[in-house]
Amino acid sequence: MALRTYLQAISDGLREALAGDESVFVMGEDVGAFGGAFKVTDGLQAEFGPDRVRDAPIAEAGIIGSAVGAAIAGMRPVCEMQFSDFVACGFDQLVNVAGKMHYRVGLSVPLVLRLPSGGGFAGGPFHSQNPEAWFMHAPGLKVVAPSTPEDAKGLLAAAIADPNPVVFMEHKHLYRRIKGEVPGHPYATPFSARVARAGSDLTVIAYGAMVHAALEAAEDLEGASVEVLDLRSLAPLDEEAILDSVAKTSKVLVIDEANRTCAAGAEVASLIADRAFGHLDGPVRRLATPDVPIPFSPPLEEAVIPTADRIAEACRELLDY
Amino acid sequence: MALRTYLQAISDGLREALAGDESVFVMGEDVGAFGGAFKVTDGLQAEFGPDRVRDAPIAEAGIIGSAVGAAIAGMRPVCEMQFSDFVACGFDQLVNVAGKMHYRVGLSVPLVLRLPSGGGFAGGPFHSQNPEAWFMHAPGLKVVAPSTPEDAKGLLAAAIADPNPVVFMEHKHLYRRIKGEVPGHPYATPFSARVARAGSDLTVIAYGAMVHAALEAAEDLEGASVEVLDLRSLAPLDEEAILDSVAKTSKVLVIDEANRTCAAGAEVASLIADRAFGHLDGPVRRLATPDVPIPFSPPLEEAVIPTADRIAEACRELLDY
Amino acid sequence: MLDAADRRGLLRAMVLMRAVEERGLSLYKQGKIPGSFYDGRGQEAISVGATWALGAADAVCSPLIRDLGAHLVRGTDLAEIFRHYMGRENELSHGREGNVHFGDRRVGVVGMVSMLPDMMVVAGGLAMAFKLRSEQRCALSFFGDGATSRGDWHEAMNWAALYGLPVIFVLENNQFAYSTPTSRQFAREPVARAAAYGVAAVSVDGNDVEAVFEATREARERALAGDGPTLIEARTLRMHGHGAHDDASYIPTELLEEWLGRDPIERLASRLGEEETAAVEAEVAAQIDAALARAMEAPMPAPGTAGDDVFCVGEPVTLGEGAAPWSGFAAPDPLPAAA
Amino acid sequence: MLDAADRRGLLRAMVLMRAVEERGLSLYKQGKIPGSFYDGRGQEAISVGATWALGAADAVCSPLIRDLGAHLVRGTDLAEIFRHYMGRENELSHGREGNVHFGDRRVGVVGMVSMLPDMMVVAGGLAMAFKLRSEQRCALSFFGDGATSRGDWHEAMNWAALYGLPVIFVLENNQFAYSTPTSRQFAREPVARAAAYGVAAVSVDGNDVEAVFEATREARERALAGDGPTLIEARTLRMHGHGAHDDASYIPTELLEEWLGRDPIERLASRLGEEETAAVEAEVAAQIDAALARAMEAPMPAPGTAGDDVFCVGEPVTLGEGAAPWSGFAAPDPLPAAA
Ligand SMILES: Cc1ncc(C[n+]2csc(CCOP(=O)(O)OP(=O)(O)O)c2C)c(N)n1
Ligand SMILES: Cc1ncc(C[n+]2csc(CCOP(=O)(O)OP(=O)(O)O)c2C)c(N)n1
Ligand SMILES: [Mg+2]
Ligand SMILES: [Mg+2]
Repeated sequence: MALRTYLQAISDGLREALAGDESVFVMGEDVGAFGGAFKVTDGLQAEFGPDRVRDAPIAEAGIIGSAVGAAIAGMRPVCEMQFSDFVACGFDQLVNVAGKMHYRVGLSVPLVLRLPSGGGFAGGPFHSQNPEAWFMHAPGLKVVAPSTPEDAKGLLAAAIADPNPVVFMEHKHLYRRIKGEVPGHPYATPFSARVARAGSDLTVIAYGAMVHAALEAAEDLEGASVEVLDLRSLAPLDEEAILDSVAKTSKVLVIDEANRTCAAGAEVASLIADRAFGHLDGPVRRLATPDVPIPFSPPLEEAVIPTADRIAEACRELLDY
Repeated sequence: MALRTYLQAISDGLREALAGDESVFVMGEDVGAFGGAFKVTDGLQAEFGPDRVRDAPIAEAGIIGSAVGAAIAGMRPVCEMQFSDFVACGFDQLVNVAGKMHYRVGLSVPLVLRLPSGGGFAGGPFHSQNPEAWFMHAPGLKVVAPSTPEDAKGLLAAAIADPNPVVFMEHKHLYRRIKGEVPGHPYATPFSARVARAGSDLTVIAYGAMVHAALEAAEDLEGASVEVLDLRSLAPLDEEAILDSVAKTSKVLVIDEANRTCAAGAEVASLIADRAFGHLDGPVRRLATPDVPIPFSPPLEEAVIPTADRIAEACRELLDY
Repeated sequence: MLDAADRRGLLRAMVLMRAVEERGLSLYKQGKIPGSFYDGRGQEAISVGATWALGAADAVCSPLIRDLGAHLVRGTDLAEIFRHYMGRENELSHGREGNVHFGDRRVGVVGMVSMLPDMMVVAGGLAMAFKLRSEQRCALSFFGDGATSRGDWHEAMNWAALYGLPVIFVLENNQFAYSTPTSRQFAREPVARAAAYGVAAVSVDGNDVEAVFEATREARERALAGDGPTLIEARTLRMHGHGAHDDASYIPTELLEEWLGRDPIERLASRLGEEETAAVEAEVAAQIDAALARAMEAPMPAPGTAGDDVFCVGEPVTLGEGAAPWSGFAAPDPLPAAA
Repeated sequence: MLDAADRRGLLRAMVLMRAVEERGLSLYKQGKIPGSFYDGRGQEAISVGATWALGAADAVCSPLIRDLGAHLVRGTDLAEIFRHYMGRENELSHGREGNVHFGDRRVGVVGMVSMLPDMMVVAGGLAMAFKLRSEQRCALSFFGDGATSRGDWHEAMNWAALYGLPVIFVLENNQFAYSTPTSRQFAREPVARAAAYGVAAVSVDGNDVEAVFEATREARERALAGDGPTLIEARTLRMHGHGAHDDASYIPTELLEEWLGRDPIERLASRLGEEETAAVEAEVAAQIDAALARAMEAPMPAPGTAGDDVFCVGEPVTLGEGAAPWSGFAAPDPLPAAA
């Protein structure tokens, strides 16, 4: 075990995958000599050469589509969008070509698409988005979103080993802010939820950066026993873990950093309202970024993205219900 | 009033808009001399000329992006994707350019994007999709989905008059199957829900083609008083109408023809679970197409898209709860 | 380079393609093929000629709706194709896909997606993998004149040239995209753009199967020699409507008549002579009858299978090798017993 | 065509651009500008020269992160720009956008989106509207070498050529896309592709403001005469890192030194003489101090406004007209009192 940042954990995972499997290669804009816009791939090109750590032209459809081709030829491409926001430019290749290939014609597409996502640092409307729900709503894609360094490395390994296209949401605001103990050897983390904090009065369901906000809020709530469930995998959703937690606590708050309407949290809340109705002791509350592009100016951005304070407030209201 | 098909009502709406406002023009692949793949624009080019009813190259980003340009220059483009499925190819221009323009730089984008959508006729994985939830999850876009000829024409007029980008979901399977009385003069239908059938025991919430399946199911449910709420507008959602209906009936079934996860119905269900919890007398049930590409072969397609029978069955279960 | 047996094979494949599509059209009109129906009437020389020049390990990614011939040359089983068309149980698509949206991965064919020309980008990715692994293989992709207007066309072209990929792009310039003539799609012919990317280009008579073959053979040699991609323009005319629903009344009669005189099958047939042609036609008709009879025995898929296989479980399934008639390679048994 | 007053104006705009960006960079380092910071050091001649050639009613869609000069020439208020940069209350973006992501619609400038080169497509749409309404206006769009790899570039080029649109595309070929040299972006120079679409093209020294001006002036005449689009390649080098976070160590020192000798401001300054240049510099410094002082008075936006204006309510807001220094037109008062 070693203390690693979230970013280092992802780098480590990439390095281990490249070292361990000849069919793995990394591709994206400026991922080579420059080491990526966030330096996640720093040093990898020097270590593995320009064929296996490939700089791509600014062509998101080209990156995703050619990765699909390489994948069906037996490779395991791991691609980076420079910011998750740019995946919109390769959207069609991802949802229509990669996602449906196996169902339609039986070919596997073992492709990982890394999406540096999320806000919190004045990135503005095009460098702060959380597009995961689009891909949850696209059959054939898996979507994972680690919140800790340990899970980041483990979920990345599992994503690379998976024979299906996996969208890997890595939250930029966790990159250097979050440190944790990470095993020094390769390991895979299952695509299932994790109880980040056990509790009995209320469940807060979150993923990615919001897990940390939820944990902070839970700490603040003296006297209440708040469970925090870290989804980790958004598609597939770990329905059992969600329902189990709600059965235990009877109250639930679902958090999204993404825009509210049709977000991951909408699916989670609707699942609970359907399958855990009998256990509920209060409304299924949601806290999410409202349906607004992420504004640049810090007071505005801070006003829209859920914070620990607002999570705590929503918890208090629910606890009092 | 005249008896018109859903398709004719849309054509009529386009004709009236072209006749009534010089700034309106129609653009899309094969919409000109051919009159569109579904003949929705049939005759319009002959009537209004090739400048106002424009054949476009196969370039969905080109169509949407240039429509944005025309819109900010004061025009009111009404564009067609040949099938809604192809909107994935112009996704970025729609969500990033059109949707965020007004918030970011204050320019209006009065653009209507017509998306012939939905399954039911062996169109297969690329000619049957219902992509509306992607756009509900994209701030700055409005999304409407008429189920009747009258609403098709009225919502189209309102969409064209709206100073914002509006995604107009027109269901292909309703085109020639559904007829109804339509006023012969121009009128606008508000972006709000409509009680398609009043009832007191249970609310079925649907939109587009599923409204008809829900009405059929409601007829079949002898002895029960089933309300059918036709959402008509998905963004904005008519929250009041949804909550009012649930307050009245206490039981609710939400239908999506779209793939289940993060569909419009997830948002509707989560809204109810949050804001109408106190009124609920049973779980918030959902019936949707599972997370699978729409299969081609009729027995398979029929197995995935919600049918009147399966809606009735789900209603019965809920009524018995 | 082609010998008499090759020519007979080429004729056979083109006649087969046309006959399968004719049969398909009547099955469609009888309601036995659901959905829609598309064919490649008049364009048979392109998919047949181009695919004929490939080696067994080369990939076709992808044949489009005018390219049934590519599937036939690669060795896809005919009964399977009919089962697929009709939405019956089959190993190609399990009823999940229809019309020419299929590909037998076991013979190196990747089924197309509708979004044009996405598969050109994917073909580039296949070629990238081949090159990365120093394999002597290439990928071939078909696309229409209309598809050249889309951004993915550009990204595929740039990618192929930048990395010098072993990929062959076959442009089927049939003068129309659905109802839209090329004059309303672009101001300059796409073949002229290839040089601006650094892609070699050649333009051939698309109704001359030997010319298409020869251009592809050369492009393949270039690809395997490490000399990069080639764009082959095959000039032709779509002799039917866009699909069975389209009477193509927007195509001038004189244009159709002109191209009727250039029918690719008649052209090769006249070279081979009446007797040989008649023999091929009879052989093909018998083959189709037999295949269709087998296909008709297949049930419709069980509704319960609709949700299967959205995800792959276990080891990834990759491309296999196909028949390569010209180089003498025939995949031993492309289809398992089930077929 | 340019007279002494024009030259002075061009110098002033370039000096102003550089000085604003230098001030911006220090504000960024002081933490007064949040997020990230990008500039166009060494490329001032391009946005300034090109925009100088426009008429008042022409649209700029859009200046990119190297193109602050375009905003300055069009008449965007300087205090507003600083407020915008700092995320303070302002009429350009209301704090919703940062860095060079703004555009004053009141002076005919459409703010860029990050996704490159989406705005070229939008510019085509503006030009389409102008042509449809038979207006004597054109649209101008900037794009980088790197952006030419994306599909939207192709769709924009094809569209412009096909419809003969009054649009000018200005390629800022600064030899790099972020860290990626052009040799790893494409095999052939993009300017060579223009002809293959039917777009007129010209390549100029991007560090020569008069050359950029002249090429744009000609392109505009062509556009207004109905002769269609032009692509202007302006060859240059990005003299700073991609953004403030990037030391650009991947750019060879010799290359930087070579281009340092071609500084666009020094070049024009040497023509105008030291005295005049010093006057311009002093004038600019004073202007910036004043603008920044005004800007600093603005509060940060109220958190409660974060959700405002996602949708337009009421009549659509469209583009206005900007300053057109060369043709002598200055928008009377581009900014309302609030500014
Ligand atoms: C991206 C995309 N947009 C629209 C369509 C609908 N569509 C199917 S075929 C076709 C015409 C294709 O023309 P072309 O590429 O010339 O091929 P051809 O049919 O002539 O062989 C269109 C517009 C599509 N398949 N893909
Ligand atoms: C579609 C898209 N992908 C990725 C990015 C991230 N990005 C921002 S600037 C840049 C490099 C742009 O290079 P170029 O077009 O040459 O412009 P320059 O910065 O050199 O002026 C990249 C990759 C982007 N803005 N848009
Ligand atoms: Mg064609
Ligand atoms: Mg550049």
